[in-house]
Amino acid sequence: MSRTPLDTVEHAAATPDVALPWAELGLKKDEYERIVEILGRRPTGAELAMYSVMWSEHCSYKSSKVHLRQFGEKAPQSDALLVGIGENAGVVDVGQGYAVTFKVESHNHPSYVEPYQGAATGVGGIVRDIIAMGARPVAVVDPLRFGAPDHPDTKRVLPGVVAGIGGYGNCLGLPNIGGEVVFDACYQGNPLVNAGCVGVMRHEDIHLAKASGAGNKVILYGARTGGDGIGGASILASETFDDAKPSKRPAVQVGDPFQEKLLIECTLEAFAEKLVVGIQDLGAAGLSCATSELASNGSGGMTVVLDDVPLRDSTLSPEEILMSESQERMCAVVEPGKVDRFLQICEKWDVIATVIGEVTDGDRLEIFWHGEKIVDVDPRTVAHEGPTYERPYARPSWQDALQADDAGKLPRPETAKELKEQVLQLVASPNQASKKWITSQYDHFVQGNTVLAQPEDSGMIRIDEKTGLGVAIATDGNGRYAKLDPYKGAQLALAEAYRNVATTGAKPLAVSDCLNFGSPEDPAVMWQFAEAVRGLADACQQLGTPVTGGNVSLYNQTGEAAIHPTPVVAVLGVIDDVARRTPVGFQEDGQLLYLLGDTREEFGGSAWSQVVHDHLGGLPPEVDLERERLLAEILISASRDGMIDSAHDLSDGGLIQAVVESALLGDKGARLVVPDGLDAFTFLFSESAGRAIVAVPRSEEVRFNDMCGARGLPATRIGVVDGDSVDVQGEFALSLQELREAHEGTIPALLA
Amino acid sequence: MARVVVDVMLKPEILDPQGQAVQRALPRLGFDGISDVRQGKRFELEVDGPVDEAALTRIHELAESFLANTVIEDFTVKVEEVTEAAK
Amino acid sequence: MARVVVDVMLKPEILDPQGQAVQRALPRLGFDGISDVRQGKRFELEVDGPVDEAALTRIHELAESFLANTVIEDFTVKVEEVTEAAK
Amino acid sequence: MTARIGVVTFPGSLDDRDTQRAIRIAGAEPVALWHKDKDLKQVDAVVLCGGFSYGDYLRAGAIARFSPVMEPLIEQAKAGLPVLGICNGFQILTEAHLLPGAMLGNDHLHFICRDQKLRVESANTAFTSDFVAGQEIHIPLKNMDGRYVADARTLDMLEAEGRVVFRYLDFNPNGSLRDIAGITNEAGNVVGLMPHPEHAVEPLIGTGRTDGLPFFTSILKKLVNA
Ligand SMILES: Nc1ncnc2c1ncn2[C@@H]1O[C@H](COP(=O)(O)OP(=O)(O)O)[C@@H](O)[C@H]1O
Ligand SMILES: [Mg+2]
Repeated sequence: MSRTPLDTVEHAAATPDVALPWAELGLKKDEYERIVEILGRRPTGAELAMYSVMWSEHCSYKSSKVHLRQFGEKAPQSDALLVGIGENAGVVDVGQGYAVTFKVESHNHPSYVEPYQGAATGVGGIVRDIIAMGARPVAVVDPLRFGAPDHPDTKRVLPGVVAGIGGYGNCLGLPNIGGEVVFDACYQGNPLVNAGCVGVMRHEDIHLAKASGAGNKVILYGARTGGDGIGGASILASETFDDAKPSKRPAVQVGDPFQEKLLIECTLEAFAEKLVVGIQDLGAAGLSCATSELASNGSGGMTVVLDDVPLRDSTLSPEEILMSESQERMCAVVEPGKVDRFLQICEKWDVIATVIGEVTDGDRLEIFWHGEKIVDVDPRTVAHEGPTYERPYARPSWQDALQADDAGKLPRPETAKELKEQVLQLVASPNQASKKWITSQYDHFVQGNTVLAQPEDSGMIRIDEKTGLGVAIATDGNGRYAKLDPYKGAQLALAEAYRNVATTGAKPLAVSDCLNFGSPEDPAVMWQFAEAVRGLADACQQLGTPVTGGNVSLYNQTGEAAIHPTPVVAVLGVIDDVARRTPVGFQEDGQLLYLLGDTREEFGGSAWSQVVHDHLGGLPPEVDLERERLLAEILISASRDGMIDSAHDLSDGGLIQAVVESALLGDKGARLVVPDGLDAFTFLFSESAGRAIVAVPRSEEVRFNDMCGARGLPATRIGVVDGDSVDVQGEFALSLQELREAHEGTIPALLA
Repeated sequence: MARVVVDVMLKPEILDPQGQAVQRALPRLGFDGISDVRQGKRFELEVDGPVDEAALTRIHELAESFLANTVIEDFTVKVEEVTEAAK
Repeated sequence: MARVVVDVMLKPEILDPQGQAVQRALPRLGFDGISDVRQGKRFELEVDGPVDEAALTRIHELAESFLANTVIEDFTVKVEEVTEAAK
Repeated sequence: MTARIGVVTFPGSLDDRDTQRAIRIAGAEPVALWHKDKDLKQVDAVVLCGGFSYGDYLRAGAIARFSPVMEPLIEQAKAGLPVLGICNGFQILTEAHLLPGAMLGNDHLHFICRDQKLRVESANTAFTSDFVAGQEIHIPLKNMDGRYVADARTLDMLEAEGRVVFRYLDFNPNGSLRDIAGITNEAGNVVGLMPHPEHAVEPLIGTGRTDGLPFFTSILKKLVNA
């Protein structure tokens, strides 16, 4: 069903006046003119298809690029960084010859339209990024945001998203070891489905997305190409460009985790035999992206014969094939002598593999269809030289009033009874409640290397059976804090993830992020974005943890209403021996509870202000990164030297939330004493950053105190692990059973 | 009482991994001559009262809003004969 | 080419939680008058060549040995009319 | 001399490497078997491990059951070869009719992953002799299709013949009839269960318990002493 005549390069050159549907494909007039200028003629339909997807916000980062540069410019010197920003995912040296790659990505909008498949294919996409680096994926995490917990649409979206993440990840055999679930009405029409993956390889196995070596073959393998996610491209496929018939091409992609599992195994087998020169996954923008990126990162050019692409739907036009976002596909560059072996491995795994092109010694990407050239471009102009916008940004007019609305002025509990009621209310609130109903739908055990999984502070995976070397990962992001102050909010997200990793005994090494914001065309949103990036880059510099990669998701808004600015930060850490990890749950009666760090009256954006007063205002907690670093060092040393048996970081919900979680997890109660100089309310509910609680065996108390004293970290003894209730002396006691019912009952009641 | 059957199938342009898995297994089972397999869902609804135009309209609505996700699935609604079709 | 449909349903004595979940959701969606819901699978097989007695016998075997697990499921095999049933 | 225990990898198998590790930790020699293999490489026993063979797209285990490797396996299992089916492996064994009954989707319709308490009902099988009957153990459970069903007559027969090997305690995670978590064939050489003993063999990993180890030491002793 090809158009007559085929829009070849030659035809395009001869027919400069043909009007192309660039606007329908999302390009701006000046962007289209730029393409014409680059090519020195009008683009062919196929070229236009490629430029339009690759220059989209999603692929080109055109609104965010000018800000994201700071992650590179301010990147701290780090010996651990083996591959930095710009590749499919960053790679970090974790010692003993191992390297770890990790990244977080969003699949927000598709998950709203079709929760199960949207979330499932989100996992599929991030996992392919990790395989493309040469690594075996070893774990996934899933930071999630949903609308109001009692909104009917949340009942549609949440169970579908969770089933989709589980359905895909479980089937791939990847343990899910962490994530977040946050409810807020601001995410009502815009749930956030972020997914992260961690992969492990030996240093020498790192692979990059580039096509070098003239004569090398380009092999497309995995699923057949169908008409998935090519809404726009079908305009190009219509008989004439002006006759834009509505198309039946699906906007939603269906995932096939079984196919992806085969893709993982056959890719790793090909890596092990050193058959692969360069590799790229096919994600957004499909073949347009894979071919232009492979070619532009390599030293030569590339030719591709599009007729050779195996199709699921034989009616696809070349434009559609180039834009298709069919899942579970990869592209490898292989030396001619190794092609046969590569194809054999694919056959062993029942994976369809086809040579579709070749690396050339030129510098053009040329694509052919029915023997005619339909694309002839400099691949760099497609992949890397997209437009860049300096979008205007301005601090919103309402920011001052929001910050002035101090949460410290909210009425506080006046009696012990009220205090107790508010504690119960807090631990039962949807955001603070146990997420077991969700996380028990994820496999935590598969691969047999899971040391810690949710609800621990960070997930931890053993990567070497003999030495016990392990990696930890935590993700955090607090949209409420970021709404009050995006600069600090982003820093607090980093600080919390960093702290979570250190709490388990691992040393934080590097950062990935997923920046979820509203429309960049709104100067207020753009300001939030700019501030968050600046904050995160500054904080990464100070903490010495470089950003290795990440993802930006914009336009998360309904009408005028944007979501809270939601920078989600993932921190990866390393632990020399997982036997030294520190769990959250209390281990033994009689151990002493210490509060590390300073507690101030900080309630802006707090869980307490939300749960008890449905309030958002004031300033988020102060950020003191030097303190975070010191706290982390102490937690790591204490874990390595066996001075603490459990530890939990303090974040949303404050101290009482942390104590209740540790108590329920260890099934052991605690007696707490309000320290001098603090009132019970502040002690229990403040969300001051840079804090953790630890349980110290009595035999270690002196040594532990000496260490904190010598290094200047405030350590206050606040009680003891004991009994079967949480007892705040002089105030109230709550039995573990009552706490468990409150904490674990909420989510099932909302969703089951 | 009558039975109404709602069949829900993935739209033809949507990937059907389940159907494909079945199809790929057929040669191994010694089966050929089947060029495509699609797998979908079948809902059998036992309806109290008469299955009139109004009831069918409501079931159609139910299928559209709940039993199928019309972003990726098509459905059909049929009134089933009382006698089962031949095995 | 012709289409043969194999419908696979859980045997009546076997608990069908999917069907029940649908049924339980109906009142919430403002639906009543449906006394039972069962959910099963529908396979659409595109058969090359004529669907004669021999072909149907083979498909029956296929259903019995593969598409259904007769320990828990019943199945029916039908040749589909070319025109789709009314929506 | 030690025992050689085969672990079959189907496309979509997930726990093959873990199972091999568990066999190694128990002191036996794991032997990788491939679903296209036409013989069993003279192993002394076979484990069909967990995962989603062929995506479990038709029914759990239904497609794997027709893999080439299953031909010799079915034949030799009937002749007494010890075979342990874990999770997907259990599903494959029922689909292959080496074990009676069938596995259906969990009654709550969700995947479930938890540390599951079990009672060992029978220590008279090839894979449970290192337990004592009545022993209570914790083994990780993770599945989508873990609901064991069979008709009443079959269930009564299993009970009467002492062929219910494991039962869920405290909580039935999937709606299995009579809380059945695992069963054996008449001869006691073929055992299937839903929970994952291979994920409970090291103190630091997973739930931190090692209640799964006796599965592998049982078979090792049986084979070595044979
Ligand atoms: N969607 C999810 N997927 C996996 N794990 C989750 C998810 N949501 C929450 N968790 C886990 O539950 C635990 C508690 O979550 P949260 O309160 O957000 O942790 P923290 O406050 O320590 O960052 C953590 O271990 C977290 O990884
Ligand atoms: Mg934490």
